Amino acid sequence: MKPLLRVIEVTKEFPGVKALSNVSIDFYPGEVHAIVGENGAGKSTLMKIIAGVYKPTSGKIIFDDKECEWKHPSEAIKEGIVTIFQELSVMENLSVAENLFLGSEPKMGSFVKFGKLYTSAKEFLKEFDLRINPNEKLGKFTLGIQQMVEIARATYKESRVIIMDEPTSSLPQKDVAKLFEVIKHLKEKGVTIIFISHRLEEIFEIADKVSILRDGELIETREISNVTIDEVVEMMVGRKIENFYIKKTHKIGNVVLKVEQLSGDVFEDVSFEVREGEILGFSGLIGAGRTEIMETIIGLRKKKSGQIYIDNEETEIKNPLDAMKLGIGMVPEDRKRKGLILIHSVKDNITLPSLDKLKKFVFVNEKSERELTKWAIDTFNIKTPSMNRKVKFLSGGNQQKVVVAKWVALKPKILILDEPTRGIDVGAKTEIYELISDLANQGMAIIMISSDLPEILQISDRIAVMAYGHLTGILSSKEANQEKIMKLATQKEKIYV
Amino acid sequence: MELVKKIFAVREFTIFLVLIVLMLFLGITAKGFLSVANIFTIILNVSFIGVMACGMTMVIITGGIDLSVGSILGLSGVVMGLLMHDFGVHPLASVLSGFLVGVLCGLVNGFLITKIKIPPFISTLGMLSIARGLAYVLSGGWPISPFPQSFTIQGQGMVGPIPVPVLYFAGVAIIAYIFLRYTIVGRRIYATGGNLEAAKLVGIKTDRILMLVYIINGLLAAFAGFLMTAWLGVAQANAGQGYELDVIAATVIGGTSLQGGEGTILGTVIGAIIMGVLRNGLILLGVSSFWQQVAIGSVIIIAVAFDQLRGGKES
Amino acid sequence: MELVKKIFAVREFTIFLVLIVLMLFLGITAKGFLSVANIFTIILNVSFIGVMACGMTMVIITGGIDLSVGSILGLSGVVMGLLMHDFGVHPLASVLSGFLVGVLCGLVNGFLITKIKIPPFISTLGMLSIARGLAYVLSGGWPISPFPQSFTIQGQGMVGPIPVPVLYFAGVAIIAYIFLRYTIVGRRIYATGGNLEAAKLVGIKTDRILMLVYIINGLLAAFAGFLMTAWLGVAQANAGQGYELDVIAATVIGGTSLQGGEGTILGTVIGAIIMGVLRNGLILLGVSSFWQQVAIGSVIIIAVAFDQLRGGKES
Amino acid sequence: QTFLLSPKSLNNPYWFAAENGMKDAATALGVQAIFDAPIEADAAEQAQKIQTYIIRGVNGIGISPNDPEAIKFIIKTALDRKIPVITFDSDSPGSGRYVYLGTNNYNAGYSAGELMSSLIDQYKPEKETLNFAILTGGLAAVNLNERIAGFKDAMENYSMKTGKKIVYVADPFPCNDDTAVAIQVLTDVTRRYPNLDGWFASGGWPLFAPVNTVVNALGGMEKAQSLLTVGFDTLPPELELIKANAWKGLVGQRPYDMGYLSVVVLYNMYKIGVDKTLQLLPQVTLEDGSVDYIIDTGVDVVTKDNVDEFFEFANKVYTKK
Ligand SMILES: Nc1ncnc2c1ncn2[C@@H]1O[C@H](COP(=O)(O)OP(=O)(O)OP(=O)(O)O)[C@@H](O)[C@H]1O
Ligand SMILES: [Mg+2]
Ligand SMILES: [Mg+2]
Repeated sequence: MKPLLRVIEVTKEFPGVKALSNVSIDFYPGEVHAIVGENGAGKSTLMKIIAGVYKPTSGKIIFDDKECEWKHPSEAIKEGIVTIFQELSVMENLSVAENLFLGSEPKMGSFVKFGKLYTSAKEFLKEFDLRINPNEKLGKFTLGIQQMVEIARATYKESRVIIMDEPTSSLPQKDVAKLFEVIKHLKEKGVTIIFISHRLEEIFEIADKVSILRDGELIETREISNVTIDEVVEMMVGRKIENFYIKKTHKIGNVVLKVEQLSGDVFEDVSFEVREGEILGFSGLIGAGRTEIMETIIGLRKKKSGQIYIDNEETEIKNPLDAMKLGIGMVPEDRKRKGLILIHSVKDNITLPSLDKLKKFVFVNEKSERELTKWAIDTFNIKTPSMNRKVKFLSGGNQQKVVVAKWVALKPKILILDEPTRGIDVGAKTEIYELISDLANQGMAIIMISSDLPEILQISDRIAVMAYGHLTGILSSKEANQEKIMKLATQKEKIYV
Repeated sequence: MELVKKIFAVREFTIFLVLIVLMLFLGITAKGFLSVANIFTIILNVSFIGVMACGMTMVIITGGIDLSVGSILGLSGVVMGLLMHDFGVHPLASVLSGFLVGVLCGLVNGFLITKIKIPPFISTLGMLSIARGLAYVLSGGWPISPFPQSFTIQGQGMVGPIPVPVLYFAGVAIIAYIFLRYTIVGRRIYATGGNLEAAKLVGIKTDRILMLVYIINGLLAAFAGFLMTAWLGVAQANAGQGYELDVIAATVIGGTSLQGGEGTILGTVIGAIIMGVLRNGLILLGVSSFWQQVAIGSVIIIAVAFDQLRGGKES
Repeated sequence: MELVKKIFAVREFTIFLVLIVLMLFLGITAKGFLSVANIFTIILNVSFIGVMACGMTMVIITGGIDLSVGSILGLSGVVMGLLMHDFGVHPLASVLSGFLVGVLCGLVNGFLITKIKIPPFISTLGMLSIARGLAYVLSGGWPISPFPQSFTIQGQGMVGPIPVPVLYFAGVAIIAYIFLRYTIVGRRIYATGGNLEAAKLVGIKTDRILMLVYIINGLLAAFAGFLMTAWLGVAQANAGQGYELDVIAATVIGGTSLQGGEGTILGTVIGAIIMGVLRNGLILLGVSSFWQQVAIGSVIIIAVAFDQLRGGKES
Repeated sequence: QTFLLSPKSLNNPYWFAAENGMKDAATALGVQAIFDAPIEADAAEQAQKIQTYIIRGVNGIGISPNDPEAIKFIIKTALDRKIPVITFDSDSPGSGRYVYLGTNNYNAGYSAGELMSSLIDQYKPEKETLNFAILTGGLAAVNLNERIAGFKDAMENYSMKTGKKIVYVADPFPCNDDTAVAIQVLTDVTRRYPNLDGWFASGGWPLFAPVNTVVNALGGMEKAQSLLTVGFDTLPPELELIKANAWKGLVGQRPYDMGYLSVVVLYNMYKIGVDKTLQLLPQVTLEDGSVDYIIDTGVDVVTKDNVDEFFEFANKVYTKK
């Protein structure tokens, strides 16, 4: 069989960084080809070159035996190369339906056929099991849903190649399964799928081949059937990783945060507590309301009823500043919207929450600022040419590390982490687990939301499970397993309209 | 009940309510306000700003701004005037040449913004200065008149009780409404304003959209220049000076967000009419000229505050 | 080599280069341009705009805009003038009262923006109208003068070859520079403009930051009103009319992004001086006023384009 | 030798005549003359522009100040550098300028009031109460405010003489020096006050529009003819209005003469010295007994009776050369 898409000796340089050097990969029709590598290895850059977003510094792309020099992403799309980008490309100001069909709206002459648009959108959403109103603005929904819409949009288009750059980063298992069904279906039609994920189990479940990138170089392309996870990891990191994270037990102390019968817009009657030195995991399906609970606790959203106790004292938290004063910090799920100031430097982002600690009279102490940043870059292994680099020029995973780092640097009493390992590579994940575990050992109370079941099982002392706005159960780590969690996560019917 | 709710949910509803309240108030207190002739005079007076505001709405939806509309109005008016008056060109040809000038100015704006990546505020500020300067250079600052009647009738004529410029304004608004609301290109304008990067990634040629929008805006500014010149019967280099703020105000009062991605022509038209009603009404009320400015500023703020309060509830 | 690279990397460098090229060109072609007296005249001429641009930089860094600065300048000048002239209040007390007026206007702007959530463009547009109207109401349209010498000396005096307003401008710029660049609050201003939501989440009281920034801006507009009134020796209700666009232009030419989150006082000062150099140089070159407008518009665009081309390389 | 004349603004065709006068004089004398100002009237910008010309180097300056006070500092700067300064069209008393050339704006306004009085006698002799509206450019324009003050004083005198009541329906309506706005204001106000007897325009803005535009704004020909209307300046389009009987009277200053004479005076100051020049000029003794040099260029009062005399001259001087 002839390859459909060939990447030949592609090199890409950014100022100060060589993102890709001499990478050559062939993609065949009907195969699922995974690309793996550490954060900043160059995966997204390669995809953007194929999709016509970047021009390679040298090398070429051959598609269907023709050399292509895309001037604009639309040209690649016209040829049938459709991409789900790592940084979501949805329009929050347009309706769900319009987002679904963006760029390929049903039309009559130059007019949009709105009737058709909404009816097909409805069918489509049903197919993906998304119970949302297609007339609503997409901006109203959480990241997980936006990601599903983006996936749906890509699969709807007539395509010959679909690139999926970390499509599952904020999807829970159920939706991942859904996506895999779709992928299998596409594969049967002969579509080539390029699939990127940091969840290696997924790769082994769905991919036919895997290409490993390290520091912008292609290490190898292998059939998935004759390679093991350990080998892949070794090739990614360039050395053997012996000690995967092994769960440690922490000394658990007094209750620091207690939530009683808390209700908000999309959740009801939620009660739980966290103790010093404890890691409380939160699991559940997309839109279960986990994010909203946490945002309510830190005062970003208004609560409807219920009480919050810190150190056994009832508190009113009206805004995040109150929360911070009480020692609560939160790593938000949506790094672009809530976590980072993309146009500011790595340093400015990391030190922002800690400014009060770094002050000299009313001035910023720039020396301690640099020290703190250096500590964070080393600890989290953030790949950046300098601490003054704007965050927007970092790879997705490295951006995520910056968000986590800026909160850890503050060392709050209670740390809420909402999908903290979204898009972070295996090696770095292990380090983050270690770090979280250390923090707990130092007495910090930690709440961690994650849609990654193995992760949650691995790290938590207890696991709270949410379903459709209700807390359906809290399991201790000993009794918890995947089946039990899934069962709790699908228990209730939805409460939102 | 459902219907009422639906009406309330329409984005333009509150601002429309503001307009109605304002008109009722003036109808009761200001003598002659609610006469047919007065109403049409108000719309006539805002038709120039209104036409430009339709283009501005599109520009602002893409997240941009165009400060040069007043100057384009002036320049295109002068060009039309000179051609007709000094060179004896046929009125129709002169008007079309004036439009061409508007399109060219828009093209340059679009080019600077998309290709040279100069922020819209700066490129159009530069154009504001350049187009105005050219208008002065061409006319030497001298008012240009008279014009053939076939030309002035476009501004001074009446169809029944309705002044012709009002009809042109209505025409422009309706076309713009349909264009933005129902066509593919219209929807892409929203998409571009909602998230430029993302729009590019899903294959929308955002540069073309932006180009188009600034060209339309230039054309509509020239169209306003045509209407104003025909209405006044004289072309002057300083025509339209400072109108950009009025045009943008009409647009924003009508609910278009300067962040981009949001806004409708219906809202803009209502916004423009509110401005006209205010100006006219305050004169009719006999408010002193000194206090009028204070009143206009306050009402603009109150109108938008009112809209905000409703909007606030929604989100 | 390293040093050269570093200098090139400074954001303000290109715009500074533009200034230098412009000055060299004018120094060669325009008689008397490079004399000490002329240089200080240029800075004197831009000192009013420059002082306001320092405040505007902060406002724009937060992602806002303030259109009311010109009106605040006019109103506070009138208030100072009336107190001194009509009520015989001590000059110092009068000036402080004028500052208070500026602070109040800024406070209202800030309140409307943060509490009522009216977009900055509209709230300050309303304030533009209101403050200007009040200036007319208070003064009745008549110029107010004369003033005691202890007052006018602040605008007309010289320290060696340096006009006093230039010293004030320098003082304001230096304080603003240190404030934005080195203090915690300064950092928070950038953060608020860079990403409001993210800033809120780290416990920054963004509302307070915004309030503060509009108040500072109002104060600085009043300060410019003080300087201008003292310099002219007369307070006029229409002083500063239309300056908002010049002030914003100076800021944006200096590299401050209207998207918020970016900008420096150094850049703004250079931007303001470029505008002054242009105005002055074109007169010295003997360019006609009409062509001057065309030239100013073009140079603004070219300056920013040049900056953009360098910036483009970076990303 | 180069002389600078700085009018208030460049966007008012009124100044063309001054510029033409200046040019004719400069040609006759074989000197350079520059006519420059901010495009829109602005006191601070005018001062800044003149300051730049002082640095550039000129041999004499004629100024029509936007504000009599705001220009004093600049005049002093020029005088300190031995550059003679005169004022034209508008004065800046006490500034140290050597000569003022022109009609006092207050007096010109007063003439307009007298013209209006005669119109009342002519057209509405039996009416006891008369309602007037005033149109102005900007509410803070000093020269316009002076004209309005002169107009009102003349009307007041007339009122005292005849016992008629003069009512102003509102404060002056500003049009921002914008013809379109001026026409809109004319329309709105004329409709709002049906019993309006007349209009006083302190400048020419609405009158630059063609006859039928103005007639429409005034509510039709019949209505227009029933209104007592007095405006400023005598530009050709304004004269057309008088001819068409759509507007009743105009008071024009003589900008051509001002421009011409300004250059002549400045030239003499340069050639034979300031003192000798002043000796040639008529002296005026002010109320406080001091001596000043004021050349009154007078005003033209135009009505339909004498409009024809002005046409040719107006067409000659009010053209851009
Ligand atoms: N637009 C850009 N400008 C400058 N540098 C960039 C840009 N985009 C990416 N880079 C750099 O190129 C390198 C590769 O980034 P890329 O996004 O391809 O990594 P990735 O493999 O997708 O990582 P992740 O798993 O974190 O998404 C990184 O060092 C990144 O900092
Ligand atoms: Mg990536
Ligand atoms: Mg979530």
